[in-house]
This record gives sequence, structure tokens and C-alpha cells, in this order.
Amino acid sequence: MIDVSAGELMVAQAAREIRDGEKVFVGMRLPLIAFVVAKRTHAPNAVGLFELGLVRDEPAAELLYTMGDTANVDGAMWCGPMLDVMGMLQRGDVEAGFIGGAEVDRHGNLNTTAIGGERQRPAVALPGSGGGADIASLAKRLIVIMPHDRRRLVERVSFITSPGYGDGPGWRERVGLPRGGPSVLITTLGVFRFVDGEAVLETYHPTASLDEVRASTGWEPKLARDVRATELPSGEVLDIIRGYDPKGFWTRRET
Amino acid sequence: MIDVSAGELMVAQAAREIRDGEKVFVGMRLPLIAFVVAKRTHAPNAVGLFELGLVRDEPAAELLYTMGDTANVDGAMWCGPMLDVMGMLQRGDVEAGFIGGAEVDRHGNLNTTAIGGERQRPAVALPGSGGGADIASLAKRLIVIMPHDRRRLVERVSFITSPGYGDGPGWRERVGLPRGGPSVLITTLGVFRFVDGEAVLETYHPTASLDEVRASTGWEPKLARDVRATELPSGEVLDIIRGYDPKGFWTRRET
Amino acid sequence: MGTAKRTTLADAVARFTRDGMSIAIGLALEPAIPFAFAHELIRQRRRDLELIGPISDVLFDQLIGAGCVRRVTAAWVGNVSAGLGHCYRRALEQGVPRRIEVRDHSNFTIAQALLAGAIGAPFIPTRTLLGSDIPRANGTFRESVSPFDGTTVLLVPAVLPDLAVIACQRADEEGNAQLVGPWGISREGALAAREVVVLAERVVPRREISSAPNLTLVPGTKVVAVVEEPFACHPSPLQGAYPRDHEFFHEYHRATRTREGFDAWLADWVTAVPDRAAYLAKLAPRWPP
Amino acid sequence: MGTAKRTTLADAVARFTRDGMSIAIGLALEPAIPFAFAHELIRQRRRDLELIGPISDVLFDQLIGAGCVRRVTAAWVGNVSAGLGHCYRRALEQGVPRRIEVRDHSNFTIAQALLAGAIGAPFIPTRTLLGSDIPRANGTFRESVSPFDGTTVLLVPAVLPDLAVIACQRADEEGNAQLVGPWGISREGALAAREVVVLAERVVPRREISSAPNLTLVPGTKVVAVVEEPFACHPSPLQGAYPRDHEFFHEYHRATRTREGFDAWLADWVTAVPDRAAYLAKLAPRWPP
Repeated sequence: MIDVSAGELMVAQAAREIRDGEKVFVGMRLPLIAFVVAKRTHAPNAVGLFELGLVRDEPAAELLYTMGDTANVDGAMWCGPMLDVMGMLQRGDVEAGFIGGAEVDRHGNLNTTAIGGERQRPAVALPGSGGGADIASLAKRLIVIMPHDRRRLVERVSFITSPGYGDGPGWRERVGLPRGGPSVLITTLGVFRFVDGEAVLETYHPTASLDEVRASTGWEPKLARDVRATELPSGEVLDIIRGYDPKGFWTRRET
Repeated sequence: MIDVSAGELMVAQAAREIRDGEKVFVGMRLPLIAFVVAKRTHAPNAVGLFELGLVRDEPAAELLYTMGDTANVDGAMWCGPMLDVMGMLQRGDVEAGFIGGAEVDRHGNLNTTAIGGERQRPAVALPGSGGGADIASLAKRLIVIMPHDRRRLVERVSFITSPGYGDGPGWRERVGLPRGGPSVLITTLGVFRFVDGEAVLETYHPTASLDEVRASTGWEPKLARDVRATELPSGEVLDIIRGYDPKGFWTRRET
Repeated sequence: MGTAKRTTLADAVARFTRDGMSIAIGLALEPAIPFAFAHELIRQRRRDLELIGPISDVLFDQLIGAGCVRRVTAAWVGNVSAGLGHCYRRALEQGVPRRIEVRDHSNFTIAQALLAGAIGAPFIPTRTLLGSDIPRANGTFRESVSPFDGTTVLLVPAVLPDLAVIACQRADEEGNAQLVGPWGISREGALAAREVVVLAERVVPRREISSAPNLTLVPGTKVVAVVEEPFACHPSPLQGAYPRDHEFFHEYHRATRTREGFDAWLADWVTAVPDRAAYLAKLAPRWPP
Repeated sequence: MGTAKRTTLADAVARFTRDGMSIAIGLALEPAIPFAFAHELIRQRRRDLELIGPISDVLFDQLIGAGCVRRVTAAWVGNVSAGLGHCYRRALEQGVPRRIEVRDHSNFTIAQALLAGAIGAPFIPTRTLLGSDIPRANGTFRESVSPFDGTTVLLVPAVLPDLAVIACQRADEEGNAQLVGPWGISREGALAAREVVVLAERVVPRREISSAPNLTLVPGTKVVAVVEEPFACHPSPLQGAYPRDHEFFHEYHRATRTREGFDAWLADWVTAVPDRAAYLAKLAPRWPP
């Protein structure tokens, strides 16, 4: 079939979500590679912010396993307190941020805290927010990336770690969030765009199908009028991805 | 008469107020020299904090005209944001601080803002608080140093820039200040110790007299039971003072 | 100034930690995590600790698995490049080896809680987490209204750790500690804590510190112990000194899927290892790279 | 990345300042005060400015005397080693050359106001100034009660300058600015501001910046103009570059006791001097020392 992994498709789509000149909370894993792709293609002036206290406008010279790898500090333009980076985020200086989650619902709320049971004795304990909830609360635009199955794309998340649109339009304003909300949900099977606070399927990956997306989603997904296959990455983009992650540590891992 | 200037007497007394091992907001002018004296005599482990963002445990190698002189940075152990130094002060990590003022009253309130008229159109505009009001609010112990005359030691200051004991005992607690208050007022004529929120004359300088102190104070000062002459600085202390400020820029200036 | 603060890791842990205390550690996020200190806490069998930090990579997981922990006040507990933290899961899901309490934060709220502690403010108002379930789970925040513009704010109360542990490239004998690389919430945590223990790759003369005082993260006035402990952060990285040992994290992830696996790992790498020198000897020749 | 931000001082002032704006300047307290920028503001006859800073040594005094200022939001205005600021006094006491408004702060409250601005918080609660008359005089603070412990707190609202001006030892062409020496409230001020102009002693290649990114005070993302302007801070000091010119401050103090004296001083040192190079030529040979 098509020799592109779901991870590579996700990276390519994520890269398209970064606009030139934007300040982006890059996070780690796939978004980190998306930042590399964006910088080397259509967004040469994008700047990456890393919540542990780094700002850089050139991607690290080697594949990162964490944002704190020494290679991510080499060449940084700014290095210091998390508070300053989070402060820029809260001020509204950051255009976009990436996060993932264990569960997401149709309104883009994410759960990375716990599933089932009580918070102090859950059925499944997840690692927690990290900076995810902050990015979801405060970035102008949130880009969500996650594996796609019915246990993950659920009608309603059991715990809102990172706020999306709550129960729909107007909710963010009501709870006091100053801006933002998810703009896109990129999964292993397709791409949802948020319209009026709800995920609308825009494309399904050529590695998947519309039926597979429907069957793997915990709610009946709205479809865009022109729902279509996700654009394949160009050869140039695939070369960048594979050059940066030659062993496919992030782009071909089991999810 | 005695070949000691009022400035030198004040420095010597101020030095006595610094205890070994204490963290002290040093400020500038005479207290800066007092810190040098204390470090070289009875308080070798005292640490000086400077609100612009410096911590040092050795006095600067040369006379400072401001706390930001390059000589005060050379040899510093810490250099950075004011907020961290002020934060230590607010936390209660700082034992003592020095400030001066244009007016002080019997309860140790200081005015460095304005005298007479309205705040926005005063008869005399003074420079303002700087960090003085913060040190007065938050240090465990406040050491006040100022020239002594009836226009400066007044019954009631016209503007409380730096809070002392307000109108007397219990006032600091009532207004919400977490600790502190003036412990001593060192003037060109004598030394007042604060007892129950009021300045009590402890000593008058040998360069002055009890009568002169009384005549120069805007209220009838309480006298300590054993009111006496201020102890003269030792030869060692005078040598340190004069070695550090050989031209008497701070210790012999007109006040 | 004397050298009374200079000591060994075992002595620092013996003298400056105690059961039940709160310890802020791993404050720079992925780099400069004082694993050597955590291992010594485990060897000295400290119990009922409250761990405070943003994320901790696997340091929190190890202390939880070893039964040292009563409460975790953190934004994230897991294994950054490998995924979940198995000990954390077992403790929360099954109470194994003991139940722990989680006080949920985000990275920004724990930063603000320690900032409040560092500057002596009772709280910091923020707009993050409005609409999130974290405030309810945490239980210590308060929602309020800004009197300036009527907008909703979340008040994050100060967190004041009993102890903060800082690993860094260099410090002098008074504890003036210089950290190169991302600081995360190291400075806020150190200034918020009652006491600080410093693990330095190198203890250097004062003149090296005072030649670049802008790099001093915490002044020695807060520091009670200074330990020269090379490679104290392995497998996490220390900028300019050594990189992250990714494979070690992944091996830990695979080895600790079961409680028995974790116990074996702990015996192998911590309890049967007397000190950091022995740990490093055991790592050789694969590391340092 | 281009070099579009690199420009001259005259151009930076022409393009990035305007009448009525608020400018945070002199944020490191006694050192690194961008006098060159203030002089260019005077030459370009900017009016109705709000000046924001902790103390300013005589920079605020000069701008006030030159009639550029509508409001001062500061903790202190004077001449640090010489005493009072004569122009400040004349403006407040006599409305000469024009009336100005003072918004009183202490060093700590202006730091907290800019911190709030830098991190996007509406306010910071503090215990300083309780009982002081400054809050009443300032008029923008609110007294409140901490919901956590019932204690009184003063809420200091965020200050958001239109522009912050930072002088530093080095910056790259993108404006990544590195300041060695005390930072005062420079970082908070720069991050709180909408835009930042950087005056660097030297503009250096990126690799010099990224070799020590912990020294970067403000990332270039906030910076709109980078000016290489050696000795831009004279008579204030810049660590590692030049010391404070104490005598210059004292001469200014003596020369400006009267309005006529100030006007003569201003003509001599500012308005009749086309740029910093001419100012430096005029100073020679007495300075640099």
C-alpha cells in the first residue's frame, strides 16, 4: 500500500498547522518533528517555545527524546525559568500549542489524568497534565494529536484535564478562559476541524477509510461537506521526517 | 574637640546593629560603610542583600556611590532579579534593613515622599520610597539613619512612606504588616531605641549634648533611664571607615 | 566563611531529611534530576514523604515504588520518553506498595505555587485551568473574581517545601549554586523551600562563582548542604556535562512492568549499591558515553 | 532570519515611540540606564509620555525637565549619589516646565506590577506597604483579604508598558539580549511590555548568544529594534564595559539647580548634540576612563 506511517501522516498534518512567524509551544514526540518540518518548508520564521524554559528558532540538530535533551539547549536563544515561558502563554503571546491525551471528546476536552474510579483510586492512572492543561487553557490555538480508537475518542471524557470547548459554544467564555480552544484534532486515522466547538471530520488518512474512522470514534462524527482523504506528505516532507527520525522512534512507534 | 564626624559616629553605631550571620538589606551611603565595618569586626558572616539584585558576603573592594556600581557586582555570589531579593524579604528571610528619610516621627514612621500641599502639588517633593517602604514593611528589624533637626524629627510625618509603628503599639498588626518595625533611629546627634513603638533616647553623641538633642527634636523625647553618651568608635573601626571612604564622601558630607 | 556545609550525600540525606517531610525535587523538568539523592532516600528508608515537582521523569516513580511516598504534589508522573510510570500506576490503582495521595497541578500552577512561596505571597491569581477538573481534584485552589476587571481568576496558594534539592554543574562551598540550561521551576522551588541541598558536579572556588554571578540559581544563604557528586543526575542529562541516557529510561520502563520486576530493578540499581561511585562503576563501560 | 530589526537609535525612536505612550526604562536601577535613548526622545520632542521604572537615577529627571513627561509611575525619582532631582521637584512643586502626575510605587510593588504584566496575571497580592500612605496616593491598588488565611493583602494590578527599553552588553540581530549584572526588574518590564527596543554595546552573531542562553534577558520575539550603541548608558555603568561616571551625576546636580541651568545643560549635552557619537566626542578625553 502506501509507504507512509500514520505517525508520518500526523507529523505532516501537524506541520501544516504551524504558520510562518508563529510562536508555538512545541512539546515533544510528533509535534517536535512537525516543528522541524514546518521550519524547513513553509514556516521558516516560526519560533518554538518549550515549557521547561527554552526558546529557539532553529530545531535541535538531532532527534529529541525529551525537550530537555542537551541538543535542545545547544543553539537556544533563551534559556531560563518556566515561569517566563508560561507567562508569555498566559499573556496571549503564543499563537499555538500542541498536546496529546489519552481521551478526547467531541468538544475537544482532553483527559490525561485518570479513567474510572475516584481520582485518588482510579481504574487507570494516567500521568497527569504536565503543561498540557496550561496550553489548552491559554494558547490562542490548540492542536491535538493522538491515537484513534473508541476508547480514546469518547462521547464525554471522564476527567477534563485540558479544557476544550466544554459542553459546546460559549463554555470557554463562561468558565473564564481568556481565549483559545482546539482548532484541530489529528489522529492516526484522520483530521477533525473544530467548528462551533465540535469536532468535524475534515479528512481521513489514505491509510484508513471513512468507515474505519466512524467505527473507531466513540460518537457519530460530523463530516465536513467535502470530507476527503488526507493529503499525502510530499517527498520533501517525508525526507525531512525520515532524516530527523531515521529509526522511526516517534513516527513508527506502536501507539 | 573630638576628631570624629557625626557620619563616622553614625556608621560605627549602625555597624553595631548588624549581628553576625545576619542577612541585611544594606542600601547605600552610610549603611554601606557600616556593613564593611561589621564584616571586618564582629560580624564576619553577615551577608549583604541589595535590592537591585545582588547578594554578597564580602564588601565591595572600593567605596560605592551607588549599589549598582560595577565594584559591587565584582565578587558577588548572586546577581539577578530584584524580585528574588524582595521575595526573600517578604518571606521573612531578612533579619535587618537600613533606610533613611526626610522626616521621621516618634513612632518611627518615615516620610520620603513629599512635605506639605497635596501629593500631586507638594510644597517639597522628595524622591519617593525606592525600596525603603518595602524594607520598613517586611524586614524583621529596621535600622533608621538620618540627619537630626526639628524639621526632620517631627511629631507626626505628613506622609507615611515607610511604616514604622503607626500611632503606637498594635498598629502594625492591625494594618496587616507581617512583622518588623524600627529597632533603632541613629541620627547625627544621638541614638533612639524603639520601646513599645516609641523612640526612646538611648545615647547622645559626644559631638552633641542632651540639650542639643532635645532642642533639635520635634517632640519631647523620652529618655532611657541610663541615657548616656554614644560610645566612640575604636581606632580600628575609625581606620576601617576612613580606609574605605578616605575622602569622607559619605561620612563627612553636609547633611 | 567556613566549609561546614560541604558533606557527603549519605550525610546530607541523614541530617537534612526526615520521615514525613515535603521535598521539592526534579524542578528543572527533564534535565538535572537529582537521581542520586532519591536513591539515597530509598537506601535510608525515608517514609511518608510528600514529593513536590512539575514532572519528575522516573524519579517520583522510583520513590513511590520503594514505598517512601505519602503524597505527590505534581503536574505529571511518568517516564517521559517511554510512557507511563508503572509504580505510580500500581500505587494509585492498587495501593501497591502503599496508597498515595495525588495533589494535581499543571506545570504552570505548580510554578505559581512555588513562586508564591518564593516571594512570600499567599497566592498567585491565574487564568489557567479554568474549566479544567484539576482545581476540584487538587482541592486547595479557590476561584475568585479580579476586583480590577471582574474576570474570573483561580487563586493558587503558596507551596512551601521543607526541603528543595538542586542538582547543578557547579557550586561553591557556601552553596552558591550555578545551573546552566533550562531552570524550569528550580529557582522558585529553592527560594520557596525552608532549606536547600545542592548536588554539584563540581565544587569550585568562590571566584569561579563570582565571575558569573548571573548564573547563580540560589544564593548560599538558603543552602544547608553542598555535595560534590559527579553524574548525580544520570540517567537525566546535565548540560555541558553529560547527555540523557535514553536507553536507561526505556530499560527501566520494561523492567518495572510488574512489582517483582521493580523490586529486582531497585535491588540491582539502588539498594544493593552503596553509593553513587558504585552505581557509576556498575554502569561502566557503557556510560558515560 | 533577517536583519530587519537592526537600526539606528534615531530610527528606533522615530518608528517605535509616539507621543502619549508609556515607556518602561531604567529597569536595572542604577546600572544599564539607557540615557542615549532618553536623549533621543528629547531631541525628537516626544511629549506626554508616561515613564515607568523603579528608580531612574537622573534619566527621569532629564525627560521631565525637557517637558516630555505627563506621568511618572515609579518608586523614586532623583539623583542617586547626589540627592534630589531638581527638574522633578520643579515639575511637582511649581508645574515647571509643565505639571506632571506621580503614580507612587515602591521598588517591590512596581516589580510586582510588571511581574503581573509579564505573566498575564491581573494582579499580585503582597504584604508590603500595608500601613503606608503610598497605596492611597497611588490609587490603583486594592486592599483585600486572602481567602486562604484571612490575612490582609494589598493587590497590585498589572502594569503593561507600551514599550520597554533595555540596554545590555550584547544582543544578536533578532534582539536576543544578554545583560550581565543586576537585572533589577528588567526582565519583568521587558516581558510585560508590548514591544521592546534593545540598545546593545555590541551586536553579536547568534552563536555568541546561544553559547550562554541563560544570560538572555528577553527573547528576540518581543523585540522590535536592535541598536548597536556603545556607551549608551553613560553616565550610568554597564558591567564589564564601563564604570559609573559619578562626577557627571554630581555636575548635573550642580548645573540644574535652576531651570535656566537645566536648559543650558540640556542644550549643551543633548539638543545641540546630534547623536551618541558626538556626545562621546564631547566627553573625550575625560571619558571613557
